[in-house]
Amino acid sequence: MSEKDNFEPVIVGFLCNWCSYRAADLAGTSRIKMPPNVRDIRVMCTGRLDPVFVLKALREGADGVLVMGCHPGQCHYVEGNYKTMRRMALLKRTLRQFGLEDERVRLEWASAAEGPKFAATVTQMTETIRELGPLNWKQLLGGNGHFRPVLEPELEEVAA
Amino acid sequence: MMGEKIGVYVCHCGSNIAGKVDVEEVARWAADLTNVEVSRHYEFMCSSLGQELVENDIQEKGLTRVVVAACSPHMHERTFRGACARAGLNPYLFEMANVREHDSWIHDEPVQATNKAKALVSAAVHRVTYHEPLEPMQAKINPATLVVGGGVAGIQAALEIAEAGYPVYLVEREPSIGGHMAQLDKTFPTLDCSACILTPKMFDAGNHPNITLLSYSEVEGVDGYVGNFTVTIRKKARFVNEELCTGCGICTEKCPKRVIDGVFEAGLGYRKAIYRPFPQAVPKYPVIDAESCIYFERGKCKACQMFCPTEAIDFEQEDGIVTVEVGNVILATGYDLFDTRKIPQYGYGRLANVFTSLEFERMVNAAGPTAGSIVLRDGVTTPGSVAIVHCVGSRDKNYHEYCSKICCMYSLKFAHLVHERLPGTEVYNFYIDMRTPGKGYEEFYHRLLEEGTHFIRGRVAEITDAVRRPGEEGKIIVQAEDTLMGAQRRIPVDMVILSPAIQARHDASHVAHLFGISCSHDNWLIEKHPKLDPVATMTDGIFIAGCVQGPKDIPDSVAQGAAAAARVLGLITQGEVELEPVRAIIDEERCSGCRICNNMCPYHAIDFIEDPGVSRVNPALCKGCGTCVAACPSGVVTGAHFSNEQIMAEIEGILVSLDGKEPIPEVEALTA
Amino acid sequence: MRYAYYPGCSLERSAASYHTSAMKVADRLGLVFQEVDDWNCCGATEYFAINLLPAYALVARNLALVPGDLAQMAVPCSACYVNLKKTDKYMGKYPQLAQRVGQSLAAGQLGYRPGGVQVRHLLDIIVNDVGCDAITKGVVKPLTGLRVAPYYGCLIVRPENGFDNPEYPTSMDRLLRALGAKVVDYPLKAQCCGGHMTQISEKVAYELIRRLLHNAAEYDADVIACVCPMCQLNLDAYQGNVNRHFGTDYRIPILYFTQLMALALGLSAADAGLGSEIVSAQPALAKIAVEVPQEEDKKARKRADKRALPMPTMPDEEA
Amino acid sequence: MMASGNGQPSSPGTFFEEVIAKTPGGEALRLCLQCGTCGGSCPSGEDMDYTPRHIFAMLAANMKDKVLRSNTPWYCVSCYYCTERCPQEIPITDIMYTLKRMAIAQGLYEDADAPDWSQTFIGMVEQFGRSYELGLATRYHLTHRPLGKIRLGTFALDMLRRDRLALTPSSIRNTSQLRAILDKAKELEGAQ
Repeated sequence: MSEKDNFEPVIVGFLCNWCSYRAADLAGTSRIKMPPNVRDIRVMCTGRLDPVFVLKALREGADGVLVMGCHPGQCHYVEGNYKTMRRMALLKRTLRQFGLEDERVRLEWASAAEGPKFAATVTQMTETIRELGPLNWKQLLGGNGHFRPVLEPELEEVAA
Repeated sequence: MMGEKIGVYVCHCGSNIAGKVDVEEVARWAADLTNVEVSRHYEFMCSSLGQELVENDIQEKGLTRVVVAACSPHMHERTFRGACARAGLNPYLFEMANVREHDSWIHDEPVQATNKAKALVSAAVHRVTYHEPLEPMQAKINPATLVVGGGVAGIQAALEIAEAGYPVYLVEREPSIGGHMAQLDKTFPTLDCSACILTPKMFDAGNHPNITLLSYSEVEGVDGYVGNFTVTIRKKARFVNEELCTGCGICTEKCPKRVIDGVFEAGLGYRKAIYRPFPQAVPKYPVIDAESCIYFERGKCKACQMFCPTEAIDFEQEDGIVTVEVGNVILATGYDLFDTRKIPQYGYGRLANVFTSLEFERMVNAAGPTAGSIVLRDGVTTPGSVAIVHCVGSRDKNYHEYCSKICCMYSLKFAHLVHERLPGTEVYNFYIDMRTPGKGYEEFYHRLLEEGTHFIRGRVAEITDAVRRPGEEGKIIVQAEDTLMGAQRRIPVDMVILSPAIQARHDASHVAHLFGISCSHDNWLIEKHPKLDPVATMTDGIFIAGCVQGPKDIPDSVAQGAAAAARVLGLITQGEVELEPVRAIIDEERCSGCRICNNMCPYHAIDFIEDPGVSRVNPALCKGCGTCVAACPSGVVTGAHFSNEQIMAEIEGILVSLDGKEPIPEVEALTA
Repeated sequence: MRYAYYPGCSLERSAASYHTSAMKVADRLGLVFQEVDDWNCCGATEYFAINLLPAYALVARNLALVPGDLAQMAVPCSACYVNLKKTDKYMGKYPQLAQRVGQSLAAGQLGYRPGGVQVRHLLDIIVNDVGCDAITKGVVKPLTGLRVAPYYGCLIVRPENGFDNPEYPTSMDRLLRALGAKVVDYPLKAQCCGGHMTQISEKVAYELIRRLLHNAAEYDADVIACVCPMCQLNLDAYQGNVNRHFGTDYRIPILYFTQLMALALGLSAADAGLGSEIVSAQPALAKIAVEVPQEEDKKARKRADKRALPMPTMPDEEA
Repeated sequence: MMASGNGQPSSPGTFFEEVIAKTPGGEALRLCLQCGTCGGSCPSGEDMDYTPRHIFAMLAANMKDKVLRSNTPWYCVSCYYCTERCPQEIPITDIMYTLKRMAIAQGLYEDADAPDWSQTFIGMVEQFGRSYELGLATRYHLTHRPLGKIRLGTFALDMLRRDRLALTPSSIRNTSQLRAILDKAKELEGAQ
C-alpha cells in the first residue's frame, strides 16, 4: 500500500503538432496546473504514431501512454486521426491479450483551444495510472521484456 | 551517430523557467549525457547574446548538434535554427525542449519540475543525435490572391492588394458584395451613414481592373500550398446573362412573385423572385431565386424574360466551375447572427413586437422596408416605449460564452436613434456590464446618459405578454432584476429589441477544413498568434481578416483586412518562400509495392510507379503528416525529421531514469 | 413495452384519480407498468433541505429496488421524477457522492450503479414511446371544442430533461391536439404553481396560483391539464382560497392529462377518475358530450394591414 | 493534489468555501457574474429578503449570519428557472438547499415555518417510508400554526369529502432496511 502511495507514474504523451501540442502550450500560457507525470513527444500528426512507439515506451519503463490528437473531423491532415483510432483499437486489443489494463493506453482529443481539457486529461490519466500502480512489463511478458514475435513484421524477416 | 558533439543550452527565461526549474542543475546533469560536449544555462537564450552563445560554441567547439531547453518550439524554434545557420550548422541539426509551457508554467513543485525538465532535455539530446541535415524547399509565390468574402474586411483586403498592382479574385456567396455593413443605417459612435462610406468602396472593388469579382459563388476545393494554391469555385447560376444585362431593374419590377427577404432585409421586408439585394448592389446584375420563381415551380410565367430589353434572362443557365491559381488566400467570411428563437423566454417569433438588432437596423434604414420609420409589427403604430436587451446569447455558457464585443455599442446607437426619431419615447437598456472600450465609445455612452436613456443593470430574465398587474395590459413586459437596486422589476413596453450574439458562420468549420486551418470550439478561425500574428494562420499562405476570427467592429475589421493584405503583399514581393522539408521519402530499393501507403495519403501524394513496381512520393504534394510512414509494413517510408529512429531515440531519452535507480539496460531501438 | 412504475405517495390517495386514469390509459395503450415493490417516498422538495446524503440515499433505494430486467421506470409525479432522475445523474457525475450513496445502500443490502435505470416521466413515455399518431388512432371520443390549457409546471422540464424544451415545452400540446382538443397556447405554461409554498407563505403561494389561473382564464381555457399531483393540488384545492384572498371568481377545473386521455379513448368517467376534483369539471366536460362548434382563437392575429411587417417564422410552428 | 482549473481555492474554511464544498457542482459558484438572471427569473423573488444574486455576493463576502437568517432559501420554490437560465451554469437551486441545511444545522433562521414544515415532512417519511398528508398537515399545523387551522379546515374538509386525504398512514414493509440505509447515510454525512 505504502509503495503505491509513493508511486509517481511515468506517462509518455504523444501529441500532434497542430491540436494537442498547442492545447498543451495553451495550458502553459494559461498557467493551468497539472501533475508532472506526463512527458510529451511531438509528432506532426497522430497518424504518424506507429503502434511500435507505444510498445517501445511501455518497454522502456513508461507506466502508461497517452496519445492525443485533433478532434475527429478536425485533423490538420484531413483524416490522420481516424487512422490512429483504428490502429489504437487494434493495439489495445493485442495489449489486452497480454493482460495489460486497458486504461494504461489512452487515445484522447484536444483542439488547440482546449488547454483546460488537456490539463484535465493529464490529471485524470495520472490518477488512473497511480491507482493501477507500476507497470511491470517484463513480468507481463514473462520473459526478458522483448516483444519480438508480435512486433517484428514477418515481411522484414523475409526481406532480411 | 557516435562522436557527435552536442551543445545543450538551458534558458532561464527570466524567472519564467528558473522560478520553478533548477536550471543550473539541469545544465550540470545534461553535461553527463552521451555526446554532450558543452552544457550551459543562460538568462535569455532568445536574446542576441544568448544566440551568440550558441553561434560561438558551434564555431569554437565544433558542435555538430544543438539542443535548447526553453519555450515551445512554436515560439522560438525558428529563432534558434537561424542561429545555427548563421554559424554554419545545418538548421535541422537543432532540437528544442519545451521546459516552459510544458513544465515550469504548469507545475508547482520545483523538484518534480526539474526532473521533468531533465527528461525533456534527455529526450531532445537523444533525438538530435539522429537528426540529419535537411535543405528547406523553395516555392515560388504566385502573385494572384484569393479573397473569400466580400464584406468590409474582404473588400478592404482586395482593394489594398489590387492597388499595389496584383491580381485579386474576390469571391462572394451572396449576389452582391457589401456584407453586413451594407445592411446598417448608421455606424457607432460617429453616426456616419453606413452606405455613404461603404458604397464607394464596393464600387471600386467591383470596377477595379485588378479585381475579378465572383459574386454568387462559393469555393468548393483548395489544393496546393503557400505560393501555389489551385482553387475551384462554383459560380451559381444567376439565370441572368451578365454580358447582356444592363441592370435596369425592369425584370424585378415586373416579377409577380414577392417573398420575404430573409437575408438582406433580415426577414423584415420583401423582395421579388428576381432581385438585386439592394439598389447599390455590386455587381448590378440581378439573380433569379429558383426556389421561389414561378417559372421554375410551375413551368410558366417568364414575365422577366418578356420584359427584359436586352434578352439577358437565361432560364437554361447552369452552375459554372471556375479554377484559379493563386499564391495566397485571405478568408474574410464574416459572422452569422445568433438565432434568438433558441431563447424562448425572450419571445422572439411569438411576441410580434420583439425584434432582432438586424431587423431594427433595416427598420431605421431610410432605404429599408419602413423607409426609416420606427413602427411596431403592424407597420403603423409608433412605440411609446422601447426596451433594448443586451447579451442575447452572449456571455452565456448555454449559448456563447464569449462577449460579442459590438452589442453594447450598437444597443446604445439604437437608443440614440429612438430618442432622435421619436422624441419622448422611453428607452430602457438592460445590460450586464457596459462595455465601451474604443475611441469615442465611452463618450457616446455619456451622450446617451444625457439623452435620458434608462439604464437597468440586470440581464433580462424573461419577456412576456402575461399580465400580472394593472398597467401591463397590451404591453410586452420585460422582467429582470435591477441588480443595482437588488429588486425584481417588470417594465411594460411597446417594443423590444434583442441584441443577439454574433457567432461564427454556420459553415465556418467546413471552410476551415477546406483551407486546412483550425477553428476554436466556438468555430472562430484560429490565428497564428493571438497578439503578435493576428491575421496569419498556422497554414502558410492562408490569412484571416474580420469577424471570421472573432467578434469585431468595423474599424477592427477594416484594419485586419488591410493587415492581411500587407502580409500577402510581403510574400508576393519576396517572390519565393522556404518550405519545411518535413516530407516522406520511400526507399524504392526496399519497397515491396504493396500500395498500402497510396490509399493512406490524404493528399494523393503517393503514386504507384508501374515500371519498377514501387510507390513514390510527390514532394510538392506531401505535407509531412507521417501517416504513410506509420503504415508501411516494410518500414521503408522515412518521415524526414520524424524518422523512426529519431522518435525511438526520443522515447528512450524521455524515459531516462531520474531517481538514481539502475538505468534500464539494453537501450537499442526496437527496429534497429 | 414494459416499465417499472413508481407511483409516489400522492398517487396513493390525494391524486388517486391520476393513478386510476394512468393505469387504465396504459392498459388501453398496451403499456405494462410493474409497480416497484415496497417503494418509498422520494423526499419531495424537503429532504434535500435537511440532510444531503440521506436525501440521495432515500431516493436511491427506489432505484435499487427496480428489478434488473426493467431498464426504464415510469414516474407520473414531476417532483418524484426530478428527484429520481437527478439522483441517478448526480451519482454518475460526482463519483464521491455515488460511493457514499452506495455505502449507505449497502447497509440495507442494496446497491445501485448510476445509469442502471432510465427514469422517465409518464408524459414522455406516452408522447415519445407510444406516439401521438398511435394515440389519434385510438381516439373514439375526440375532445372537440374543449379548450384545454396544458400546464407543465417546473419539474417535468427543469432542470433540463432532454425530452422537451425547458422554457417552452410542447409535448402535451401535441398530445392534447391528438386527442382532438383545442390547445390553448398561453405563456405561463411552464411557470411555477408555488410548490410547497402553500405551507410556508400563503401570500407568495396564492399569488403564484393566481397568476396561472388568471392567464389561463384570459385565454378562455375550459380546463387546465396537468402532469403533477402537486400542481393539481395547488391549482384545484387552493383555488377557493385564492378566490377569497384576491376577491376573484375563477372556476377552472384542473384535470390530469391522463384523465382527458381516458375520456378521449372512450373510457368511462369512473375509469378516468373523475369526481374527485374540488373545482367541478362538470360544466366544462359538458362541452364534449354536446358537440360545440369550434370557436375562433381569441388571440388569433388580426388580419394584417398591407403595411404590416412580416413575422419571423418558428421552426416548430404548427398550423 | 491539484485544484481543478486555475481557480484558487483561497482561504479554506470560509463560509463561501463551505457552501461550495457542501453542494455537488458548487465550484461553479465562483463563476457568478452578478448578472441577475436568477433574481429576475425567480417566481418568489419579489418576496425574498435578498435576491439569489444578492445572496451570492454576500456569500463571496462571507456574510454568514445575514445569509442564513434571510428568508431567501426558504422562499425558493425549487422551480429551477434560475438553474436553467444561469449563464454560468451555477446549480442555484442546489445551493439554496445547502443554505437551508446549514441554517437548520446552525439554528440560524428567523421564521420557523419552512424549516419546521420540512422537518415534519421528513419525520413522517423516516417513520413510515411514505408521506401521509393528513397526519402531516395536522401535526404541522397544530404544532406550528394553530391560527391557520381555520382555513386549513375548509381545505381539509374539501379534500376529505372527495376522499383525497388518507386517515391512516400508509407504510412500506421494510422500514428497518430504510432506517439502516438512512442511519448509515447520516453517519457518513456526519463523518465528512
